[in-house]
Amino acid sequence: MSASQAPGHLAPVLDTVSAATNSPDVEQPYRELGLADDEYARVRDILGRRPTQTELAMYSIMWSEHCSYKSSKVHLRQFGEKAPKTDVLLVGMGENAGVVDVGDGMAVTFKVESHNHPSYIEPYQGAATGVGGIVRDILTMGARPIAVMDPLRFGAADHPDTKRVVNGVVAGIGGYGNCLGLPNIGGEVVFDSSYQGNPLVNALCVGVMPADRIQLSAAKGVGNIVVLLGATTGRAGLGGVSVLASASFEEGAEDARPTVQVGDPFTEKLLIESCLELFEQGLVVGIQDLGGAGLTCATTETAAAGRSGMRVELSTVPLREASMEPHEILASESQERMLAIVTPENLPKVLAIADKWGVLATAIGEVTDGDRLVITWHGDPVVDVPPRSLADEGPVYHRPMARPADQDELNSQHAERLPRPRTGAELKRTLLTMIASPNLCDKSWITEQYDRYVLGNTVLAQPEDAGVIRLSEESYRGIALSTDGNGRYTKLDPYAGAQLALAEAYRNVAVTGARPIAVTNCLNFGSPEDPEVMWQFAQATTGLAEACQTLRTPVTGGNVSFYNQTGDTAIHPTPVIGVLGVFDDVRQRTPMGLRNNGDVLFVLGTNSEELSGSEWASIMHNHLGGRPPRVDLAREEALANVLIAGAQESLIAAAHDLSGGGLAQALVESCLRYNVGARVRFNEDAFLALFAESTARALVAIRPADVKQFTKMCERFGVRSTRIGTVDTSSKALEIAGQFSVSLDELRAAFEGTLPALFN
Amino acid sequence: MSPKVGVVTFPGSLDDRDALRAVRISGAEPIPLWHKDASLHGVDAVVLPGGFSYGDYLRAGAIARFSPVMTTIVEQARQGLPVLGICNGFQVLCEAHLLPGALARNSHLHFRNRDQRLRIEATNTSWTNGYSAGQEIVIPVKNGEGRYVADERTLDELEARGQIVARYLGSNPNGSLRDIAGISNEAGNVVGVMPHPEHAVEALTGPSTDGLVIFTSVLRKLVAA
Amino acid sequence: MPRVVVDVMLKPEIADPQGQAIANALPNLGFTGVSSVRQGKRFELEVESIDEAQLQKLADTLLANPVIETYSIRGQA
Amino acid sequence: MPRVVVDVMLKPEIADPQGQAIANALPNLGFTGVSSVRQGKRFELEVESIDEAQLQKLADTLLANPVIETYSIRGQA
Ligand SMILES: Nc1ncnc2c1ncn2[C@@H]1O[C@H](COP(=O)(O)OP(=O)(O)O)[C@@H](O)[C@H]1O
Ligand SMILES: [Mg+2]
Repeated sequence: MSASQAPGHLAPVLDTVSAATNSPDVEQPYRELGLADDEYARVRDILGRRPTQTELAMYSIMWSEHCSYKSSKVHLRQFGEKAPKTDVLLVGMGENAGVVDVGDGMAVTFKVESHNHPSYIEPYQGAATGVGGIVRDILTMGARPIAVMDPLRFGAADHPDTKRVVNGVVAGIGGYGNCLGLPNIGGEVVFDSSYQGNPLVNALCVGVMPADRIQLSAAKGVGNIVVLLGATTGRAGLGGVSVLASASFEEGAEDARPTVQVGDPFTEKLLIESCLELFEQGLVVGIQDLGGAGLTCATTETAAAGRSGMRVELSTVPLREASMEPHEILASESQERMLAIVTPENLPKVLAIADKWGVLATAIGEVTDGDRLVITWHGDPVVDVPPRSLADEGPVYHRPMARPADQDELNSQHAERLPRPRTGAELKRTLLTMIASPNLCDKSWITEQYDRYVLGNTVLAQPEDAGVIRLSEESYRGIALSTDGNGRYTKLDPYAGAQLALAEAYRNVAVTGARPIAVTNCLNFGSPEDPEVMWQFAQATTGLAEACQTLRTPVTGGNVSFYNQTGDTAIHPTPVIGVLGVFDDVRQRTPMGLRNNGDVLFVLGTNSEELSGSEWASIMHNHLGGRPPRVDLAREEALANVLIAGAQESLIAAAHDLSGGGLAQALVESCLRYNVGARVRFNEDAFLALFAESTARALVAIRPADVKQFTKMCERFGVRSTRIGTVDTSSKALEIAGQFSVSLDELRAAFEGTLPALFN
Repeated sequence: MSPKVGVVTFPGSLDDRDALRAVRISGAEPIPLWHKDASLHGVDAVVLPGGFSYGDYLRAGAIARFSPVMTTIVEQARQGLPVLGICNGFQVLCEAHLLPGALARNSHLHFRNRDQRLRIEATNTSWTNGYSAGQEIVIPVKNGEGRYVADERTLDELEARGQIVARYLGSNPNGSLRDIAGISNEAGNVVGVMPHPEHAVEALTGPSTDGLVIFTSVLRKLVAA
Repeated sequence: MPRVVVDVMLKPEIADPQGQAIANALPNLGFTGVSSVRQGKRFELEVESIDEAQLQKLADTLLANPVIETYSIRGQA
Repeated sequence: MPRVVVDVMLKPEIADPQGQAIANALPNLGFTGVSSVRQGKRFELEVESIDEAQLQKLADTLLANPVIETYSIRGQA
């Protein structure tokens, strides 16, 4: 902290490249900036001198965990190395987001990212800017963003601070996404005290573009112009580098330096429309969004990707506060900005399009020969670096790993030993308690705050298993998306937990009839400096990479979020997995709700006594222990084949996957969707039938006339189908033969009352 | 030649493409209009679509009503041009004083998106003549500032003159006075509705196709004229 | 540069759910003695030169909606 | 009953997109001479009895978000 307390010891005048060359011994606050001794030594080595203050700021940002993936890189490699060969992948990991070919000349890009820490400090703005950031990632690929999703994790629902966070986060996601005109088509809401001081706010965006119009970030072509588009640059989100503040800040102004960004969705909407017009007219050579690390990241990454040099005059950047210094301009995380590389001939057209949309556009530099990024401040070089040393050649760590000391103990506490409900009345009470619990209850108090209709292509959204979007009004080609993640399963077994998250998202997509083709992920973990967390991380990435290989769904991109902890305690390891599926004809999608009287209900797949990590153990016994349900990817695939073929042949009237809360939860949701009753009978133990969480299962409703053909199809794909009952549109009740009957009104009251009561 | 229906895009308009699609499905020719262009390019009717013009930052519709295209629309609406404002468009029409009253923040303070039951109260407007009086329909509502407010006298006048076009049934989604979901001007050519008929024109993507009648109504009116 | 402040409040007869929500929350948070809260907007304008009439018009047509709101204009040091 | 006014504005270094959007629109609407607009909130409280410290706390926890906003409290006739 010495630097901020005694700013005088920093060079008071502009620290230029020549000043740095001439004063090699000036002490620099690299440790305060988060650089290790050997990292600082490497910087000096790369430059052959000490870095300028501005360069130091840039290295500290680009070599941070967030930007360099230094702890995760060695593990993430597996996603590439073990990637299944598919011909749908047009752009793989490494670009801003992966791109997959969905046919009909269209390509889809999608990615999930975290905005966890800002959302705890200022929930509304943190969540809002999280949406803004991921939308720009998708835009950068050349795509029109067409939908968003929001996997969320909060602390205990009844904790006094949770209401603040939930209300702010949900309003922020809605406030930004609604104003951008992007339908919200799904997400997750999970409450668990492990997220109390560290909620997880992940945001997913999906976009579509002509397959031959993919944009890349490379700054190519000597003499091409570097154009900054969008909002002005302010002292926002300076975070770590604020220790470099020089005397231009008065005493005590430290607190005033905001780490909070304020989102401006209106500007982002205009930025989107103007960029899309630039793409359509073929005016862009390369483009990159400004996210974390702002201009630092955008200039170094575009130059590095283009294997070019670049020259930028910083004083041309439109500022919110005239007193900003070079390192602040470079580190600013002001939102709603993009960096485009355009040819000099096209520059007037680019500026005209920006003007049409009321978007600020400024030429700030040019692509140069060679491989130096030179940044000047009123003509004086303050940065002269090889861009790849910042963007690609950051440190890589093999962090120590250790299986948690209490892992065996945890795994030995099986939930299968817990006392179970015995009578029909007890089962009914259990069911009502469970569906009213914050994790299993109806989420419409949240999802009603999101626009699901805008753009007019939403085929399925909340509360369906996956969001489904029509891509083309001519061919009716469509996509389905689901995100899933189960921190409790992953805590019990990170390898299996990551696979279970993938399996669930895959299943949710398949249930709608879409064919799963690609994966994105957001890996939310504790501190990588904790060997036990690192072990969890390694297990989870290996599990995910191997499951993706088996299911032939490559990981196309994602995000790692470390340092998620409340006090010293890490969150449950929470890999959130997003799966993308395609429909040749989206009119064939299968909805979840029961509708037709007399339809026959089947459970597909096999149930067994698997209760550890389950919602039942958690809600009814506040218990976490044992081993999560067994992963069986071959069965997941077989189940998906039935669901996809069944949809294509119009054999399935309704389908709903089985996951948290087991069959009981699926029955309740399927009945309440259109307020239709069902009569069910089990040959096995009713408690296990209702609440066990064995995987690779789904509930389906089949018209009586189709039953024979459907069961034959199940046999053909090797999927077990068990007839459990029928749909009854007149009863207005869910009846479990020999156990209990409960009216839909009673179910609805329990299911829908919880969130309004907690958060209104 | 089928009638032309224009849809205005303001900066921040969001449901403009949806409105264009609805116009097309209804059988009219959809014509995009741009806020800076004062010309209506010969359209026979105009839709002001939903969205967040200018981010809704000051008040919904407050800035959009000053755009060049609005000057023309106000003029021609006074001479009988059929104009429909949906959600943000309704807000613009109130701000432009083509319709009385105003739309204020929802009483529960949340943005709310749900499938809403409505009753059509007036079938003599340019935009609702295809419904039967008292018909119940379901179309999506989605807004944060959808609470219709006006003073008592204005409300009484609206009732008396049959200018209340639609009312919410079941629970009122935003605290709108007298459950008002839509109103018209006295002549019936200018209509503002808070719910979104353009999101209920296809069975695949909407909760119903009840919204299509709004767009076929104006077509009928134009063809008859 | 001179600064002008324009305060905009909902007319008293128009319900103000935001103010109401705050007023309702007060007792639970241990604040007593506040009988009503109304929430409005405050605009701070830096003006180079603008005459009274222009300012009036700005407030009347743009910053406030006179159908539901009232406003007041004040100069500030 | 005494009335207290609490004005809440975004901190100067925090971006104010709302004010910015208004400022950008002004020239097109024919208003010149305004160089910047910032939009904040104004709360009018009717108080029966509340001490200074309580009021301060109220403003600090409920009316303003100190992470991004500043406030000022004034009594009013
Ligand atoms: N934060 C959220 N945003 C949008 N949709 C959500 C959110 N949380 C849950 N949903 C939706 O609510 C429905 C039920 O969620 P959930 O029970 O988690 O589904 P599943 O168990 O099938 O993954 C799904 O349609 C899901 O997409
Ligand atoms: Mg599901």
